Amino acid sequence: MDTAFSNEDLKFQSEIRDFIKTNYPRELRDSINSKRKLGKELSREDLTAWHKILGKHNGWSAPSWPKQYGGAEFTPTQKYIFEQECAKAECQYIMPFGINMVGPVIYTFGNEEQKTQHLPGILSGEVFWCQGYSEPGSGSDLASLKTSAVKEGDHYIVNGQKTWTTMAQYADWIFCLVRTNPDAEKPQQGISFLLIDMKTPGVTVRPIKLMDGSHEVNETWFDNVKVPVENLIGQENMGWTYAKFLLAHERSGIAGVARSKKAIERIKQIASSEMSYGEPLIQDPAFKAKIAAAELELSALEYTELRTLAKDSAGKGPGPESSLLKIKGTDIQQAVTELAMEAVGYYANPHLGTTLSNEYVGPDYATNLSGTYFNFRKASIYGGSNEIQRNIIAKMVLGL
Amino acid sequence: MDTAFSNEDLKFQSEIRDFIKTNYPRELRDSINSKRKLGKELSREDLTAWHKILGKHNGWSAPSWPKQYGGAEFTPTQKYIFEQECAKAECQYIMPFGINMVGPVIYTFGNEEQKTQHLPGILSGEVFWCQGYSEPGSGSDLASLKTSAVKEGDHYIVNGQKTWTTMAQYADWIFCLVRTNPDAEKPQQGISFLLIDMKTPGVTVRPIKLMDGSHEVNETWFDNVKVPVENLIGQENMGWTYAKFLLAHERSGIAGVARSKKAIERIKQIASSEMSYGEPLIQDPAFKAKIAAAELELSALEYTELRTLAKDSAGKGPGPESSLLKIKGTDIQQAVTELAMEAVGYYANPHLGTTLSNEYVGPDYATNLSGTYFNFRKASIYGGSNEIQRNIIAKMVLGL
Amino acid sequence: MNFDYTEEQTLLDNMVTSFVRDNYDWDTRCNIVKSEEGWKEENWKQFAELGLLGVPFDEAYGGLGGKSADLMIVMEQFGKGLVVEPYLPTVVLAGGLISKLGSEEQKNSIIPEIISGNIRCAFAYAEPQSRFDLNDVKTSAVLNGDDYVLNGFKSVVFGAGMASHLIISARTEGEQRSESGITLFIVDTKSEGLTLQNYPTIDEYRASEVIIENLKVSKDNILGKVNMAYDAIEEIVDISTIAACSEAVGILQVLKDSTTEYCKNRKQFGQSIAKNQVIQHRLVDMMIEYEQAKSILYMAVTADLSNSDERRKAVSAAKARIGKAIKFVGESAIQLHGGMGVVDEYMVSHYFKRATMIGVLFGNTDYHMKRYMTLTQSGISSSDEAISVSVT
Amino acid sequence: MNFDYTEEQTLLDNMVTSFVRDNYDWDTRCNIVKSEEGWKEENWKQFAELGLLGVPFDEAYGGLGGKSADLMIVMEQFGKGLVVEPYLPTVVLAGGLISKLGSEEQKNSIIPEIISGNIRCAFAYAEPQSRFDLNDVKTSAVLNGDDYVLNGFKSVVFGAGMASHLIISARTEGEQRSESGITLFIVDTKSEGLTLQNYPTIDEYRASEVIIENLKVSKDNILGKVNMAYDAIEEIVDISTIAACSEAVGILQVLKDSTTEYCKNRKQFGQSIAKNQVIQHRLVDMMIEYEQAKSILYMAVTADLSNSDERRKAVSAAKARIGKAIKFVGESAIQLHGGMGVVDEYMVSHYFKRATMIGVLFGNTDYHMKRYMTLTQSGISSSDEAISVSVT
Repeated sequence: MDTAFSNEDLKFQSEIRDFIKTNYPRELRDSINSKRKLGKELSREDLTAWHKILGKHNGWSAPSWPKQYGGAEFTPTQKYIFEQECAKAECQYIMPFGINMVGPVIYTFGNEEQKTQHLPGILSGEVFWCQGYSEPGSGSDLASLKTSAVKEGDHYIVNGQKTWTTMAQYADWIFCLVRTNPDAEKPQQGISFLLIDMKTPGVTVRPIKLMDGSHEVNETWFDNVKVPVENLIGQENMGWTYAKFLLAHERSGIAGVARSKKAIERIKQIASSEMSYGEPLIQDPAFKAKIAAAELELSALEYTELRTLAKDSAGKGPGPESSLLKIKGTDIQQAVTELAMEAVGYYANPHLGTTLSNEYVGPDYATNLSGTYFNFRKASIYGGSNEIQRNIIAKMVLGL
Repeated sequence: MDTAFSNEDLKFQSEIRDFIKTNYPRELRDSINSKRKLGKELSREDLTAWHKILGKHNGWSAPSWPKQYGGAEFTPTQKYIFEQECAKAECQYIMPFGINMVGPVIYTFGNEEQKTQHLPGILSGEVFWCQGYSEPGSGSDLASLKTSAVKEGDHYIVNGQKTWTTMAQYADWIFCLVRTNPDAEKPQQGISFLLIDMKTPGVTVRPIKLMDGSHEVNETWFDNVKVPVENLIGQENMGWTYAKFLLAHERSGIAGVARSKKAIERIKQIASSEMSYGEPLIQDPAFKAKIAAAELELSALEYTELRTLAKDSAGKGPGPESSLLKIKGTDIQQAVTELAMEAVGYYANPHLGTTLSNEYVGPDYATNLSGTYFNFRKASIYGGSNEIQRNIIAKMVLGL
Repeated sequence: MNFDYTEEQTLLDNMVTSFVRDNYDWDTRCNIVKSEEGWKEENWKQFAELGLLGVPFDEAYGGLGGKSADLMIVMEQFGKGLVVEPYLPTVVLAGGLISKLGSEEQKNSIIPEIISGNIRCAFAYAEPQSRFDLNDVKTSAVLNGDDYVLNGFKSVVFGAGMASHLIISARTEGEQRSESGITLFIVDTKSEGLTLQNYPTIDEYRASEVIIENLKVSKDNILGKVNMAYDAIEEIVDISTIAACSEAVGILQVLKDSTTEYCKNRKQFGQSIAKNQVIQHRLVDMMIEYEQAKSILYMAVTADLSNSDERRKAVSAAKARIGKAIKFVGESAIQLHGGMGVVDEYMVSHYFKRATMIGVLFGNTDYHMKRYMTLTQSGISSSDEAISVSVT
Repeated sequence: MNFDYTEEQTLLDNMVTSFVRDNYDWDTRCNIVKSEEGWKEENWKQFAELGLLGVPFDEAYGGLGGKSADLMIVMEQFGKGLVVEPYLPTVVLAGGLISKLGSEEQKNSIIPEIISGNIRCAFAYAEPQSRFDLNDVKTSAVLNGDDYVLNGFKSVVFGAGMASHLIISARTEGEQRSESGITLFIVDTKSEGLTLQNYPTIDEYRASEVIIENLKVSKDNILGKVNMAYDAIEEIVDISTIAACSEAVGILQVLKDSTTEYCKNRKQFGQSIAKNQVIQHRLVDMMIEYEQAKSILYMAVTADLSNSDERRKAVSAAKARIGKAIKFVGESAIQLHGGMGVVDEYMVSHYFKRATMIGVLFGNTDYHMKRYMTLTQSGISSSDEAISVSVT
């Protein structure tokens, strides 16, 4: 048993640290933080600037990708270190749709033309991707999807509606699960994996506002959209296999440990400024007990993640235990966003940055904390709700 | 809306108080408390003495029974007051098997002979009853019972095994659910309700030790037990109906509010004596927050019970909402027994009064507190586990 | 012992229920909260016509002489409709202070105006540093001739933007956190020296920051006695807390019922999601939390509120316990609604947000838990009688 | 970064696992705990033969020089078997104190005797008033010529009845709760002036009350320096706490696995109760709690225990978090076992009781939570840097 970093790991860590210090623009960080604080939408540039910088440096934009496709091919320990350092420095996190999702699918199941066409843009951050999986009504029952792709000559004609398409407003491309065989015996059969250029006529994106007023997700409509057959990944009707591969592929960082640690630090600072019953809130036994409970949970989760990584690097694969990381990770994120909201008392109320208010009120650290709490209720719902995750563990781990 | 007691209620309350003061023997209370504290088995006399005293006074041993059968026929408010006062004075509670369970079944469904034979002994406390429902393996699926009663001439021949028969070691009679028609379509059909004299040849009682070492429950075996047909309640094969009547009939006091209040008071006293980090434990923020949380829950539950009683007295019947009283009532009992155990620190450890130890150690108030905590794990299991209670509410109240 | 409404209460309940049903459907409400003003004057006039604005006031001033139970009825129904008009700030909070502390003259001149709907008031008490402590007042009032001159800053004043008058707590004496030395002033919102920054709240109500710079207030506009306002503030905030709890209980009922309904209708994997036992039990637990919340509200409403110790204890018990219910029922409602739960478009998130913000109002769960503990656990000491009896 | 055992650790793990499997089946264990003695000397001899009694001791005295990870391996397997022999009191607790404070002469004379199984020791530190505070020591030791004379009372001393020697903490100076002024004495259990009241514990281990009346102890039998024992006591109790946590994690694994198995096999309403989604999710939550408990144990075991601040923090984090897991996993195991869970006859209640009592040992969850908070939250103050960034 050994959790100490090796000398190479430590060297790697300081290399990352130096790189971030030199290359992550402070203005970018401040601008993103300030927008987020005010509940303002982040621009495409905000979301991709750091990605683009990393993309120019040894494939660091793609820590898990094999070198042959231009990735960094970090070891699990290196990935862990990389994530920790990025979180500590508050780097904007890399949109997962290209790097963690469609990229690995393309280099694993795509043909040479597809690899040549798509991988460089994903790596560099120039091409923005989004994901077309969920449909209205499908929810956790993904395989019930209805968007159809009918082959006509050398095109598929795509019709239907996707929903919860995160950041589709900026996307150049979308990877979609579509139904190519409506008569298949099981719903999982007859599904294909299609890449669609968002500029194709017939693609329409409509914003969905979340309860905090933010615009992160969209509805994406397909009305007789012509998609060249060259954009099919792998074989027709085998899309479910690629989708499952994708789900199992990239789980590192799913627990969000480093980000939650940072968040707890900030709550402690806020609670040192806020007063309650004539004492700093951080001295309030109930409040500090909640902070401590979150810290303990997070310490445990960090080691659960490390144990998973260690298994992973021993070639044993993360497996369905990663559902545990998702459940506990989002539990903690939700507890932490709630504590932050609680910390500011009445200043949880103002909803600033709306069309109805251009003035900003209250302490700087308080803005949008309730918005963030409300926004994060999504965390236990998306990516397979935490109920579904428990079903997965029950079946796959406990054999029930 | 009015929760104040009327003048009659107040008069009734002081009547009860006076009666208890005059008639409940202090030595009995002290002897029972001391045995319980030491984890010693209560004698039949301990369990019935107070019952016998009440039985001689206006039917007070049977608060809900109609006057025509010798009961007190209290109003719901009077019952509430009566229970409160008895709990406050730490009166030994009345065994429910005769008064709350078989009694109402007999006066509702029994014939005149059965009423004449059984009701007086139940009222007076002279005859001790127990309940033969559960069987090994049946658990919450009561209708799966297998104990058979085959009619031969003017007797039933009973064979089978009952379990969890509380206090069967003292019982004169047992009321049993038995299977009289093994070929019925549904398991709930073909069940009859039979009264069996425990002295009949073929009845054997074997103790079951609970995890705290206590002897409350038993296995009861029936080996060719001859039961006169006169002991059948109502009609053959209609036993499930009577059993359901019984379950719905007597829910008052199920929440145990008054007893939990008393228990919290005692915990506060213990926690005032115990020291932690150089201060009385009662000053410890974590401990006192847990006490306060239990108090709030209990205050709410008291009003939930009062609301149910009020509905009851308005003739609307308690209904399946009483499952809520059972769930919350036992939650609180378990929280409270745990707090008591926690309060005494290391003195939760000694297991005294066993064959291995005749000496008593530690503070007087600490003995058997962990035993009580362990014992009370049963509360969320018996009488339909709290999971089953939730199933009932889901179905009957929420219509799911 | 009974929890039934009296005939008058049933009438009141029906009246408010009808108002919400007829005048406050979801689309109407959405338009109101999106409007520049954030409320609808037309509704206020209706409140006046229905007599709702007079519920808690003495009959001597034209009110209905209602009690906490009557306010509970109004607020519970307002909760069910997410009614945003400033009833709580004007009628319960400011109205309560005026009834409690006002001189005959003040009461005669102001209360009928409130009841008729002509004026609205708000109470400016919180300050940036005060959090929920009513005694923590830095805003100063200094006597200068016949006027007081006020300077300071008030935070998150609900309903101030719609109010014609503000009641302001200010320090006329003593240290920042001293209970004595606090005085209440009633002023016209348009007074020179008052600046309001109005903004919407996350739950679509309206509040304001109030900047007070050399605000001159005549002695005549003091409510009650100089330096002696604290007890009344605490009492009226307590009464208002019960009203807020009532609103929360109304909201919890909607959250519980609509989530149960949603789960019955929502199909996944070919069946209603309410067939999942885990969802059933969660719905049951939501119902249990709702019933417990309602019960402890009844406890507070039927408590002897004229006894200040009983009042404090009952109010903090209710607010703390209901705060816990809000969290569980609210978060569960969103979780069980899944994607529909997190979007702005669907009703449930709005109920959740309002309930959560009521959780903060007048002190959050931890705050009232602490107050409850201080009230109930200070006097305990080892009893003289030997603790010689078992715990269960 | 790896969590795999070394080759030696794998051997150790296999050895203890085999011992439990071959010598500690359920019936055997039940007979041991019901016996007058409450342990089996034969097993102790086996421990000695297997080298288990030497695990944490320095090689210089015949030990194996093991670390916390090695003790974890032993204790985890002992937990799985509910092994009642006094390994923790003798080897970890008393053994740790002797290793830490003993003079060369003491170590040379005592440690080999422990390793060979010839003697067993127990540590008498708790007192009726002390609860979990190691600094709260009333038992007094007064110098009289070359001897100290001890008077006092020690509570719930685990393993004392099986021990040949007791280590007693006594006050040689200072106030009752002062950290300085505490001295350790090692004495023969049969000494005049020592009276032991032995009793079984609720979880079927053995403990004793120790009455000390004019017990004479020679200066030579002081462990370490006069007045200076506190730091060592705290350190060794911390190390022992990790060992207790390891035992708990072993028990939690059994509780989780056996409950999962039970639910698969137990049929009700015509099907396995594990088909109920509510039961499935509860089993999943038990597994998650177990994994989190195991993870925080690894955190503690791999922490830099030579740094006393890091040690204190890691130990209290682990004990508090594992205490929470014990409650959830233990209570769930009983609940899901239903009637089988509450009876003495079936194994699960015994695992539950032991786990619960480990929850109390060396300080319960609240106690360690408070210690953790004191260690981690004392130095926080408003940062100079503006807190200008969002929370997530």
